Amino acid sequence: MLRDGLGLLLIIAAGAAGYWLFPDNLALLTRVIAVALLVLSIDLIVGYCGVATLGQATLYGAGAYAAGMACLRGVTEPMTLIVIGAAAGAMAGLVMGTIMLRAHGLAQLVLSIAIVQLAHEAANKASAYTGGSDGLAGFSPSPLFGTFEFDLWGRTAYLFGLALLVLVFILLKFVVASPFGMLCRGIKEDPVRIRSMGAFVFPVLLKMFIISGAVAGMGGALAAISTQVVGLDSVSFELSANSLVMLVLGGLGSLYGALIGTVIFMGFEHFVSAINPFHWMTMVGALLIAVVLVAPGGLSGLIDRALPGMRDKGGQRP
Amino acid sequence: MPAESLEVRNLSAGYGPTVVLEDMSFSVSAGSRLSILGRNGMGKTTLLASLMGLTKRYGGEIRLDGKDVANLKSCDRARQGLGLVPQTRDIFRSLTVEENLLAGLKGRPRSALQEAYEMFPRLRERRRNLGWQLSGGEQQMLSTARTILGRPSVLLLDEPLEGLAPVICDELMAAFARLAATGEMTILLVEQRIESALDFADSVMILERGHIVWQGTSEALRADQNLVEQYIGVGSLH
Amino acid sequence: MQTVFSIAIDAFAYGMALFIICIGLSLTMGLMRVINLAHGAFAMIAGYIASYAQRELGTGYAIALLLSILGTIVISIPVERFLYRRIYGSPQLTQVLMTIGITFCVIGITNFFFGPTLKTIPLPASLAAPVDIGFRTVAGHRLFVMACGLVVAAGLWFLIEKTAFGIKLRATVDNAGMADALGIKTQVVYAISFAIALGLAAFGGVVGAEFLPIEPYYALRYMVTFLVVVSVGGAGSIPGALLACLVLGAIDTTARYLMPDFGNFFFYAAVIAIVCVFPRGFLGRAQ
Amino acid sequence: DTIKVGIIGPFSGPFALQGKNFQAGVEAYMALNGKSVKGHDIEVIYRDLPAANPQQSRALAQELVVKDKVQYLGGVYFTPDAMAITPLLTQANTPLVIFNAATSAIMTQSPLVVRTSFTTAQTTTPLGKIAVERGIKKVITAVSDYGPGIDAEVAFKKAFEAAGGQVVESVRMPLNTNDFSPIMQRVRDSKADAVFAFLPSGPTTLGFVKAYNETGLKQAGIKFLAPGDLTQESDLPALGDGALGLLTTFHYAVSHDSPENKKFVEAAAKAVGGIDQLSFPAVGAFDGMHVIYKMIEATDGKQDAQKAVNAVKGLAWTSPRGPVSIDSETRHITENIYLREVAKGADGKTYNKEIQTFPNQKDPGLPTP
Amino acid sequence: MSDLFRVEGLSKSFGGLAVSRNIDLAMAAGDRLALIGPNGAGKTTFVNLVTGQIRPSAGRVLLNGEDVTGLGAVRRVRRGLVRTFQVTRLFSDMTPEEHVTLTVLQREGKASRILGRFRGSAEVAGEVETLLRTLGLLDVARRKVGEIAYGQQRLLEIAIALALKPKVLLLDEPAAGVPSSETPRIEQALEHLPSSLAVLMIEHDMDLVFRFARRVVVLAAGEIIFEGLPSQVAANEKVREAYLGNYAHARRVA
Ligand SMILES: Nc1ncnc2c1ncn2[C@@H]1O[C@H](COP(=O)(O)OP(=O)(O)OP(=O)(O)O)[C@@H](O)[C@H]1O
Ligand SMILES: Nc1ncnc2c1ncn2[C@@H]1O[C@H](COP(=O)(O)OP(=O)(O)OP(=O)(O)O)[C@@H](O)[C@H]1O
Ligand SMILES: [Mg+2]
Ligand SMILES: [Mg+2]
Repeated sequence: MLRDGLGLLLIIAAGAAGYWLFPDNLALLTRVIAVALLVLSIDLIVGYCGVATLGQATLYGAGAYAAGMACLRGVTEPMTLIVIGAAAGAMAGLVMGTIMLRAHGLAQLVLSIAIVQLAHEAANKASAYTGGSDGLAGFSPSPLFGTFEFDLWGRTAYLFGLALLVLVFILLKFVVASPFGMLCRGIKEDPVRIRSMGAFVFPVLLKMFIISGAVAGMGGALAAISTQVVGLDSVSFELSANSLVMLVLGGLGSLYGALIGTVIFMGFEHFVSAINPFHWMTMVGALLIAVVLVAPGGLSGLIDRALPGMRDKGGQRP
Repeated sequence: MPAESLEVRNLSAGYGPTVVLEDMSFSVSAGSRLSILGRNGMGKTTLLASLMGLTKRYGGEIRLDGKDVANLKSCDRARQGLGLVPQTRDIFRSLTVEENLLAGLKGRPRSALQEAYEMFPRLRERRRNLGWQLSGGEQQMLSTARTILGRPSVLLLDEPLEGLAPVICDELMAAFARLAATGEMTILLVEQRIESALDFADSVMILERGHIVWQGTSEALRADQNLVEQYIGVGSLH
Repeated sequence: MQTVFSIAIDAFAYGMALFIICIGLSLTMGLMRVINLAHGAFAMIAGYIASYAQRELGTGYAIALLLSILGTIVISIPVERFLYRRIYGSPQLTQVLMTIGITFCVIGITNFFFGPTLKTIPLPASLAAPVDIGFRTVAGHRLFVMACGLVVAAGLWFLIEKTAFGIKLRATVDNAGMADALGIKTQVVYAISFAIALGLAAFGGVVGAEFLPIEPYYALRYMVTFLVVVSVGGAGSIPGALLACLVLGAIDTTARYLMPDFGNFFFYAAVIAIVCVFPRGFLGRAQ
Repeated sequence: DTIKVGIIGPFSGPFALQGKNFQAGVEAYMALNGKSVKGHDIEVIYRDLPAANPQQSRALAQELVVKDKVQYLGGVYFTPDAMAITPLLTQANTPLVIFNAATSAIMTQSPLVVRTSFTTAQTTTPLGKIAVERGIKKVITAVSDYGPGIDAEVAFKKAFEAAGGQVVESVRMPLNTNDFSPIMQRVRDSKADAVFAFLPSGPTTLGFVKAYNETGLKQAGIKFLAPGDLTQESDLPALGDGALGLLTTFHYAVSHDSPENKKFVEAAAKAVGGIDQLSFPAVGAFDGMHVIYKMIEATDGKQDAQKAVNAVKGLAWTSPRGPVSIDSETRHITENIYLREVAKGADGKTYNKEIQTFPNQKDPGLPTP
Repeated sequence: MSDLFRVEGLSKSFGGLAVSRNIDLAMAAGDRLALIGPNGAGKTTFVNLVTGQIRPSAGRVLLNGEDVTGLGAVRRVRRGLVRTFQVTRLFSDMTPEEHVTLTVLQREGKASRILGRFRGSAEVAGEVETLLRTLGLLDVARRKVGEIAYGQQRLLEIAIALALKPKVLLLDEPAAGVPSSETPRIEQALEHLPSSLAVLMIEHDMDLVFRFARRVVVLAAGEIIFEGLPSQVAANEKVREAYLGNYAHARRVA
């Protein structure tokens, strides 16, 4: 309990520090928050349930497009848009979960890829609604509480995103520490065992898919609100794969790991691509290799080792 | 390869940061039979695994016929003559029974498989089945047969009777005894069925929390009921 | 009718090209249990070597092919020794992280040294010429690819299922600690298998270059295709991979002929359907 | 003082070559025209956006404006990325000069956008007339299924049918098509006289042209028509002799014969690292820098986006591609479109040979006043 | 005597191999049955069939008079048909305490609650502690299962099964890997089970079998070859030949 409080304080402090230290990079930081929500949502099903996915952007994109289309049709209140995004993500999660949970392991991974590719293709085809490959543009959310504009400087978007992230994080903390969270961890290790304890596996995982979809959908909606355009990239395999890489980088099965991974990956990418826009890819590759060599369990494992007291009890890594 | 002697000096080993065995020394002469006893979690498995090179070693020597093998990787130790039948059986689940046996041949001709099938006729019947399909006892037979096929000069048996029907247990112990008697193998046996273990061994070693707390002959241990109660548990010997 | 035959020939050639490139990956993923996302990167390296050998050194196609396979294996040795060896037996996602990292590095480095343009591997006249097969002409290299695919499939199947090395490899993968304890030199086994897998990647990269042209982004561009094919076939199964390549190649080709606008829909819908019916892929090994 | 210009483009990733050409164009312009305007030093800041990603695009633009304090934004390869930047421009008081992104709609999103590249409709339209002139009556179109591909299909169909031709079939191919032989089979079955194609540059183009040759369509006399993106100079070596005879229309060929182009090619080839890698985005960037220089001149270094944009409306000059001007209504570039044929030069290398000129083409996709 | 549990004509074959042939067996409340037989006789398969891990080729399984043959494994567990595994199946990353807590919560239908802490009620905690104490696992209760000795893992398997409060308990070699000094713990735990419970135990440790069982069934090659009192088993020639071997003359049984 104490530990969780402390962790939360740290997140808020880091968020505030971002606001004061990088006032000129708030659009980037807002993007980090949106992706962090996506990565958190992946952690829920990969890290806590052991369901491999390379298609999570389906859920993120569902949220983004839903928010964008709603906004274009006159629903411009930002909080409502977030709720719409969450609902769309949750629905997409329900569908995706129903399909993906039919298979296991590698086959499951491939299902997730097939789903995201289909979703991508569908979004491309339905250009009357989604703008196709040119992107969905031309909508603008109304000011938050009627006063704070989503403007060039991106302060509103950032603080709004940060508040959303903290809220979601607290809720997820409860989710993973609940009996349900523990059940998911059990399923991750051995579903046969869980069945012989008398628990159905499918509904539990499906529930987690829905929660995960809602979180990813909120991330998508936040992105749509803050950039006022939704592109096909938000339902792409690339985004799914990148965010999975961020999660593994940070450490699976730990909510902090998801945040750390996102911040480090995107920060590093931004930093090196600004220094050398032409060859940053090599350096990102080197970073990933280095992390596997030094901290195979992800970066949050390093921090665990450094600060044993800070361990995230809700989900120890394998 | 004829049986070889085994000498362990100041061996310390464990898993990751935990040290399970501390400063352990003992020796077994060529062709003899040693039983290792001890309660649950006292380090018997760890000892055999360390001899095979499957745990983390913190120090000490392991001499096979005088040659120190402690710095060798486990495949090289296997080539020097050590052979382990692990407690967890560790059969290759995705290989057939026959392929499992072939994997243990260590370069001997394929015809040697007959030895295994003679020892366990059940395996011959099941030779086309995949490892994971076998029953618990069949897996145990396979694990034992696979290691013995490699003709180790020092055989390490970790609870080889677990899960086997009594009728087979007796035959198997007899087979082990024969192998030792021909002077082909030195055998170290960890076994929970103390009767069988004492019947088999010429000397006995008791482990407690990673230390050797008693060493002697089977007869001496049989004679000392107190000792048995202290280290192994009440009512173990009838 | 002629159209049907014609499409069938195209589908078969495309499927075989996919097979040659993917089979090495199926080996790494199914037998060595390494999710090697950098597989395509090695195929690409081979392509660059072949292209370089032909254009700069002026060697013939056959020599270039040989050089590229050897070169790729030589390059792979230190990579295996210092990077891959660290992730054998690691959780799959750790492997994903490492191999994506390797892919990024390879892409970055190729871009730096060879530039971002496409590289071609000129075909010898004998393969470039169209061959008349009665009802239509087929490019010679397509027939060559089909033949190569069949030879590779047969050879590899024999190696893995019927030789002592195959048993050692499968034993090592199943339980490396125990294989080690039985005297199998697991590191050597791994290194050799890895070299074989990458040699196949190299072979596929060069032979299949007419289908999947060589450029720095090769590895990322086709990663999904490779992963899908291997998994649908069932990782580690050679007949499975062959079947998957032929079935998916046929679906892809036919769908693109009949309804090109929805080609991808059919492809991925078929993948979903197949996986739902065969959750381990066509002929997956029990894990 | 120093005036900063922020350039957003794909400097890494699969489209890195196009980004490199942006940079080459910019550097060539600065090498030829100096690094300062009226005493204001000019500093260019590059930001990498490897693939279409509007969110990142917006973040980069915002950072360039707010943190780096650039007064001008330029570059942008993909349409959605441009769309994500346009809402910021007014507040940022910054004009955006588009070096590439080729959808008409961008121009209507903000009054502060100027384009020095082309639109797909603009480069494609003349092809319709040419086709009919060359006796082609029936055409099958095959385009990649994404924005520019559809633009090209629509523009060609309109122009071709207006000139009296007939589009017998329209095929849209998924972007990640690897094997084009089934498409070629369709082309053959359609009994058309020619195929009109549009694909993004790179491996797919190569595959398409190869399949066109290998399946015998070329021998069968079926013509190949396309906008010039397909035969951009950097892809020609890979296409090899298979490309000989392809007909394309485009606004720029590296081989364009004019003194301006000679100077440009020399400077840009040096910047990009070899003439082999030089391609059309470089000229968009070169002219983009020209427009930006003119804007700086007009505002004398003060940040006033509207004034800067107004100053270049109607601006006309001679670009390496020929005479061009900025349309004062649409802020889109008016330029010559050339018909080219892939031919073999004296050095044995293939190049785009300009054989016909269509002067002063506007973007047909935008309402003309 | 009304049967709590009954199987009728249960058969199963893998490929050509008939592993269970027409097995009939019934157990009443309070029954203590030992199922013994040579390796590969089909004992584990029998448990798998009964608990629904695999589907029989023919036959029925009845629990409390209800036909459960068509039900999945989970539903059977919820109706009180509980098993342990011959090879431990545990979550190596969790502690014994967490295992048992999760099981208790699941039994009470609270395991999929999203709201509420895992270690919520004192009641659950108390029950968990009692169970762990009975099986002597209290001092390793908070260590990861992956780090505790195999014998202790076997005990935890039993603890989990007991936490489900089964009506019929099927134990697949509960003492395998548990040293003879520790088997009394298992016996103790079994002795304290409510008498309404029917227990079937598969075991190769004959000492344990004879102390525990009130009835013995011998399975060989998929068929029941003997059913009767423990005192009669050793005397049966067929059983001796197929299974017991020297045990029959050597030990004090008979
Ligand atoms: N992988 C491991 N990591 C950490 N500690 C371990 C591991 N395996 C075993 N231990 C610890 O080492 C000690 C010795 O275990 P070992 O398995 O050697 O006991 P054993 O005498 O063979 O017991 P048993 O009779 O149950 O087989 C135990 O306290 C156990 O908790
Ligand atoms: N899936 C399967 N496919 C093929 N054969 C199988 C399969 N499962 C079990 N068998 C075979 O069925 C027979 C019975 O197996 P089972 O596990 O029921 O034996 P058991 O009586 O429990 O033996 P043990 O005492 O050794 O555990 C064995 O010979 C085994 O090889
Ligand atoms: Mg042990
Ligand atoms: Mg069994």
